[in-house]
Amino acid sequence: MDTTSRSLVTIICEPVLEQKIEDDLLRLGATGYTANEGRGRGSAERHAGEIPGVNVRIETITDAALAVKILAHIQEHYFAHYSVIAWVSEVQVIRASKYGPA
Amino acid sequence: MDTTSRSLVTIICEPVLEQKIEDDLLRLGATGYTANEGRGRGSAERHAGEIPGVNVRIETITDAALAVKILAHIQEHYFAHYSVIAWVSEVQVIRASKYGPA
Amino acid sequence: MDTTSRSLVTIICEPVLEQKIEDDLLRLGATGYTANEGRGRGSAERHAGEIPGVNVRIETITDAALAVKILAHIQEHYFAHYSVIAWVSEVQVIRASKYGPA
Amino acid sequence: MTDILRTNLLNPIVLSFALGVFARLVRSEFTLPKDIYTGISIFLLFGLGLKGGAELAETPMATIAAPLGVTLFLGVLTPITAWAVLRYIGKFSESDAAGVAAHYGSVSAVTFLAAQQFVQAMQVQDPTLPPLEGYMPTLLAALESPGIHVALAIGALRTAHPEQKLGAVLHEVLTARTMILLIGGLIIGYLSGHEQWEKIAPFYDSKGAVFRGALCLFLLEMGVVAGSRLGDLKKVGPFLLAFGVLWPAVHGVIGAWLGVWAGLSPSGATVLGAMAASASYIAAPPAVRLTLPDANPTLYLTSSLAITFPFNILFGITLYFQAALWAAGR
Amino acid sequence: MTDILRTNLLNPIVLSFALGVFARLVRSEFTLPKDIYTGISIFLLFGLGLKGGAELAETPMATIAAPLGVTLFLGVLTPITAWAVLRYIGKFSESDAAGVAAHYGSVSAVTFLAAQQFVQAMQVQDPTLPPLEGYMPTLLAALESPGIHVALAIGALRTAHPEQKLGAVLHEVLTARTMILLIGGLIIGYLSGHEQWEKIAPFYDSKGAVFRGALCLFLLEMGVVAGSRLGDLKKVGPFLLAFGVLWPAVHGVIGAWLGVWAGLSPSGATVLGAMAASASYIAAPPAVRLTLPDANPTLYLTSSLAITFPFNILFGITLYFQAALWAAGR
Amino acid sequence: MTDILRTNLLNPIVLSFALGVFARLVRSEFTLPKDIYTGISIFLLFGLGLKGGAELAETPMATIAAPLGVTLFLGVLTPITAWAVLRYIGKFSESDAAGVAAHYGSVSAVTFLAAQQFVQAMQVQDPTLPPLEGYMPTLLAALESPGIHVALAIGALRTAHPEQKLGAVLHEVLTARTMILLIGGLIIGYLSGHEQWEKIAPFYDSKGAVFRGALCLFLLEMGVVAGSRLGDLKKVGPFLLAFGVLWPAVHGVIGAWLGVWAGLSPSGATVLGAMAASASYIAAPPAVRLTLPDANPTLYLTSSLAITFPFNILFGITLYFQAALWAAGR
Ligand SMILES: Nc1ncnc2c1ncn2[C@@H]1O[C@H](COP(=O)(O)O)[C@@H](O)[C@H]1O
Ligand SMILES: Nc1ncnc2c1ncn2[C@@H]1O[C@H](COP(=O)(O)O)[C@@H](O)[C@H]1O
Ligand SMILES: Nc1ncnc2c1ncn2[C@@H]1O[C@H](COP(=O)(O)O)[C@@H](O)[C@H]1O
Ligand code: NA
Ligand code: NA
Ligand code: NA
Repeated sequence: MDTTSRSLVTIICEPVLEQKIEDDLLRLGATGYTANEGRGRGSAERHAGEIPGVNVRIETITDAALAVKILAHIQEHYFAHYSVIAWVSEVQVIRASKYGPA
Repeated sequence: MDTTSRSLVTIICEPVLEQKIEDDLLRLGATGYTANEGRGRGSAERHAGEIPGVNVRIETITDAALAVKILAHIQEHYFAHYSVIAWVSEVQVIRASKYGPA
Repeated sequence: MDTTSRSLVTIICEPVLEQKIEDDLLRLGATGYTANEGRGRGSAERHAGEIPGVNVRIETITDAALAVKILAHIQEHYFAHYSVIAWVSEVQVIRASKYGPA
Repeated sequence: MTDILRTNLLNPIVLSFALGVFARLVRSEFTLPKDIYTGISIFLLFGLGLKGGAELAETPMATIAAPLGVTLFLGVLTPITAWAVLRYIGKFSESDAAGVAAHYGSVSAVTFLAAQQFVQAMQVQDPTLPPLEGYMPTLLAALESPGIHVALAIGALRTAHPEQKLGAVLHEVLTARTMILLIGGLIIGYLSGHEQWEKIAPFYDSKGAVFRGALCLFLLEMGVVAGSRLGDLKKVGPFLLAFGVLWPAVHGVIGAWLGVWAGLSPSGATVLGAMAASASYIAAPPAVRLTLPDANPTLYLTSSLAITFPFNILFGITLYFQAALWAAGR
Repeated sequence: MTDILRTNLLNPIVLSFALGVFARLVRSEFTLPKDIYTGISIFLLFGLGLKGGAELAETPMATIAAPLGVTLFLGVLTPITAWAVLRYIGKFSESDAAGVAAHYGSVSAVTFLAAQQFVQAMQVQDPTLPPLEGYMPTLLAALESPGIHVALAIGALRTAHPEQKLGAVLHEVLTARTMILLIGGLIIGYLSGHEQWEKIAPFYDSKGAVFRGALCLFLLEMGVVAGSRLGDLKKVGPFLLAFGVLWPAVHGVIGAWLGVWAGLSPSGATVLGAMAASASYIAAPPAVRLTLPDANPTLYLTSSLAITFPFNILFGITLYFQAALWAAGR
Repeated sequence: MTDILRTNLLNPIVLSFALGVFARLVRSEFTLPKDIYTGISIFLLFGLGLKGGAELAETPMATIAAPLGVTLFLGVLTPITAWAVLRYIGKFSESDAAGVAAHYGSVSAVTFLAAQQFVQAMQVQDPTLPPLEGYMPTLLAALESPGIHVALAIGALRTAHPEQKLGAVLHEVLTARTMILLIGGLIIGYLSGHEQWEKIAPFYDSKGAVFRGALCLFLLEMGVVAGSRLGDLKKVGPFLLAFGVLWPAVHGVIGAWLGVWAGLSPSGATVLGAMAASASYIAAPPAVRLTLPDANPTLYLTSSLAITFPFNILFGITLYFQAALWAAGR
């Protein structure tokens, strides 16, 4: 069975940004995403929520180029003022077609 | 401290499949798994649940060979009709013995 | 946009250890962590909680050296008696400074 | 009829459902937390069972035999008729026809509750109406699963699924939350009897305010869920749209008529009609998903949640009440 | 006054808040599960709306016109005064001033509830007090959003944010949980009327014990949340500390006075004062976060949750009650 | 005795537990959402505390002194006897003996509640029984933590754990949910007094239906949890099986006897006996897990949850009641 290399982008952000970032992802060309709740601690605590430390973890599988585009987008729009972190790792997927052209 | 390379298989599926896939994993030889709830968006929306978009994220650490076997199994049994995606990445573990023979 | 390579340490432990391990991480020098609930199955079932199988997934992005230190710490203090597993993978981050000196 | 309809439409329970739909339409992020939603449904089902069981303990077997028989008959009839219509008139695929039929063969507990509230309101308006039979929850439990199995059996016989394990599904349906709580509650209520029930009644209080109030919250979320499916109405096509309104009506009227025939009060027959007309959206979907993977969930979820459920809540129940009155010659 | 204060401080609702703060201070892991917290707030807001709507149905437009006008006036006045003080006396940045002002322009539903409980207790002690107006929840709904928009508009006009989409925020605020439940509840209560409300009242029972009991649990968690912010008190500086106590007091007294002037009973005026004095910590924060990203959340969350909310619960409400009595010449 | 037993076994609370076990045995996926489970336990504990505090406010110190002393004595006695039996007769390892002993030295709030319900039922049957002391929750709070510390101290003294920080554990136990809610509730109830309690009683209503109804739901889940541990019964060996039934019985009879001796009513003594007999499964497990990592959780969780808890609920309480009656010479 042949697997293809893709990029897994993981974004951790404060809840207020979830909808916005998810929309950004689809607009930028991601074919989908998976999100779930988490809690965390970081250098800043700037969450705008009654309950501090709660945040959202968003994952999306994309091709390498889009991954870079996403990171750049996050950096440009959110890093300055929001509690957001993001990273990329390389993963092997099957039916790569699902995640857009390589 | 010596670490060993293992495969981390991540499967995201609709809730109705969780039990089934978890059983498959153990039957195929995985020594364990970790699952948690998430929500997501993808190309298809075929969840059979009152609440759309809810899905489960299952992770299992295995050796490379089993990882391939698992992906093949998922592809063969679930891709056709279910909302499932899966990917593999390489990770470094300690006490590798825990995850079966390399 | 330039990304830097960092280590993503993932720890899965029984709930009773969450606070302790999170404190350990910060003490060892991690700049932050993200945690969320999960459920799982492994070789041992030694959770001290009413509800069996519930556990916590803790992620922290660090530099390579600290990652090894964390794994060693976990191994030394928790492996003997607790339900804990941990692995490391390599990821690409932006604003690497956030995760301490490389 | 029109003012009965008005009374029904201006009921907080129905209006809460409308509010939920509205919230979804204006793309509000409002939703009841999943666990609260589950918690309320557990509360409602368990309370329903306990109450029904306590009542059952005071009901002679003879009284319930006929209604129970009729209920089981409906459990076999409705999935078959639904399947036949979808397969041969609607030209649905084998799997889709069986999949949707499984939903209409089973029952929606919330529709049952709404019908119960409706007839209780009617009794306030017309005290001459005989009271609602207390053992109705028993009938609800009886109608829950047979229809699913009949439809899935049809589907299994006429298609060949590598995956399908009917045994596993049978187990899944019989041990589903609804069954455990409803049948378990019935047995507990039956064993501990009326006096014990009285001691916890105010908490569950299925006749009264607590139950009704919790139902409002539940329907608020049901509205959100149904609302989020409205977009799929285009996808399911005109036939299923028509089916989702007309066929339940047919089942409901038959159910009400058979109920009277079996000796139920007009109120009881109305509730039985609503049960027959309702489509399951909790027990059936996973069972169908696992047994008939190639059946399209959008079809059965949209028709049961976004078409039939609202129809029954808004108009159906009133219709079945009329049918029951007419059958009872009132 | 002192024994009124004692009565208020020895109230289970207030003490529950104190317990929550204490739990946090001793670093207890105790916390109400997030979904339970959300569930209770949904229950309280929806019940509040339903009750208020049923009362509204019996209130002639003429009666409510003036109070409603005054409420909307407060919705415009309070954010502007708060902003001016913070910007020009406190020398806060444009974004911080507008961000904090948005919170003080809106309202805290829990403070409203606490004030309602307070005046009900006062009426028990002094039966000659006219009863609290039943339509107060309508005023609560009216005060929820205007202040947020006024403050955000100020902030938007005086800063330039690439990100800011006021439209999106307007939508977000208007479709927020609070609005859906409160206004939706009001409409449902209004349409279904008093008789229907009576049938579900015991479940929501906003006058009575259920409501009060649930409020205790809610304040317990509010205490935990406020307690977890106490550490930030150092960060926000002396000015905001003083502002968070003094300015609500000013708003509260103005609100109480205007309430009496608009024809509200002393009880109603007290509740209106508490509304004006209170700072939102549910609707405002996300709106501000999205529109004014460079406003520091620590400032507005700490001041509204850890300073103003406790102040109002512990002392403010008693003060506004005195102001209302004085304005009413009692 | 046998019909008292029947009454107890046919109680909805007990039957709900049985249903939960059954659901697990038939491998049903049914379970109460974790947050709902936590929410109910918060509700029960806080209500228990509030009620107990209000009662305490009316209890002269002299009345409660002796019962309180006896309770604390039991808190020291039970962990030591349990430890000695396990270590020297059962030949358990130091850590396992101390770990299990910590559980039997503490108390299960749900067992307390079940006992309370039981004696209330008995009072209905025999009105000559003096009423249950209202301050029992104070004794519950007093018995919660000492036993854990005694057992952990024994374990710590006789083993050497690098990890163990008794201080941290002391803090953890004292600030645990149970303590915050129970003791916090007691203080709030005490400070705000009976009149205030009356105003929220219907919501918590620890004597009445609401409490009992919520308890049913809670025991349903307890049953599921206990059921999921039944498989471990093989693992724990015959000695612990016998210990888990016999030793609680011994503790319970001693507790009931001492209760009467200290001046408690037969009802109060029964509840005290049930407390002494019960094993903690909320406060103790994490404390033991952190202090005695090499103690095997399967041993202490299985014995407290799957052996002793059901035993007490099904038979123990009835036995302690008999012991109390006998000690009281009735
Ligand atoms: N080094 C890290 N590793 C993993 N997660 C982190 C790290 N730093 C921050 N986070 C997550 O990102 C969120 C925001 O971080 P910050 O902006 O530093 O407050 C935190 O709440 C954590 O959930
Ligand atoms: N590109 C993607 N990245 C991350 N998760 C995805 C992606 N595509 C789909 N998913 C997840 O897989 C689930 C099923 O996808 P689908 O079968 O396309 O509906 C979705 O609900 C998402 O949670
Ligand atoms: N092979 C594995 N892959 C993923 N997660 C695992 C694996 N083995 C164990 N786990 C997780 O680690 C927890 C403790 O494992 P154990 O100590 O083996 O009981 C389990 O509950 C799982 O959540
Ligand atoms: Na049906
Ligand atoms: Na305000
Ligand atoms: Na004990």
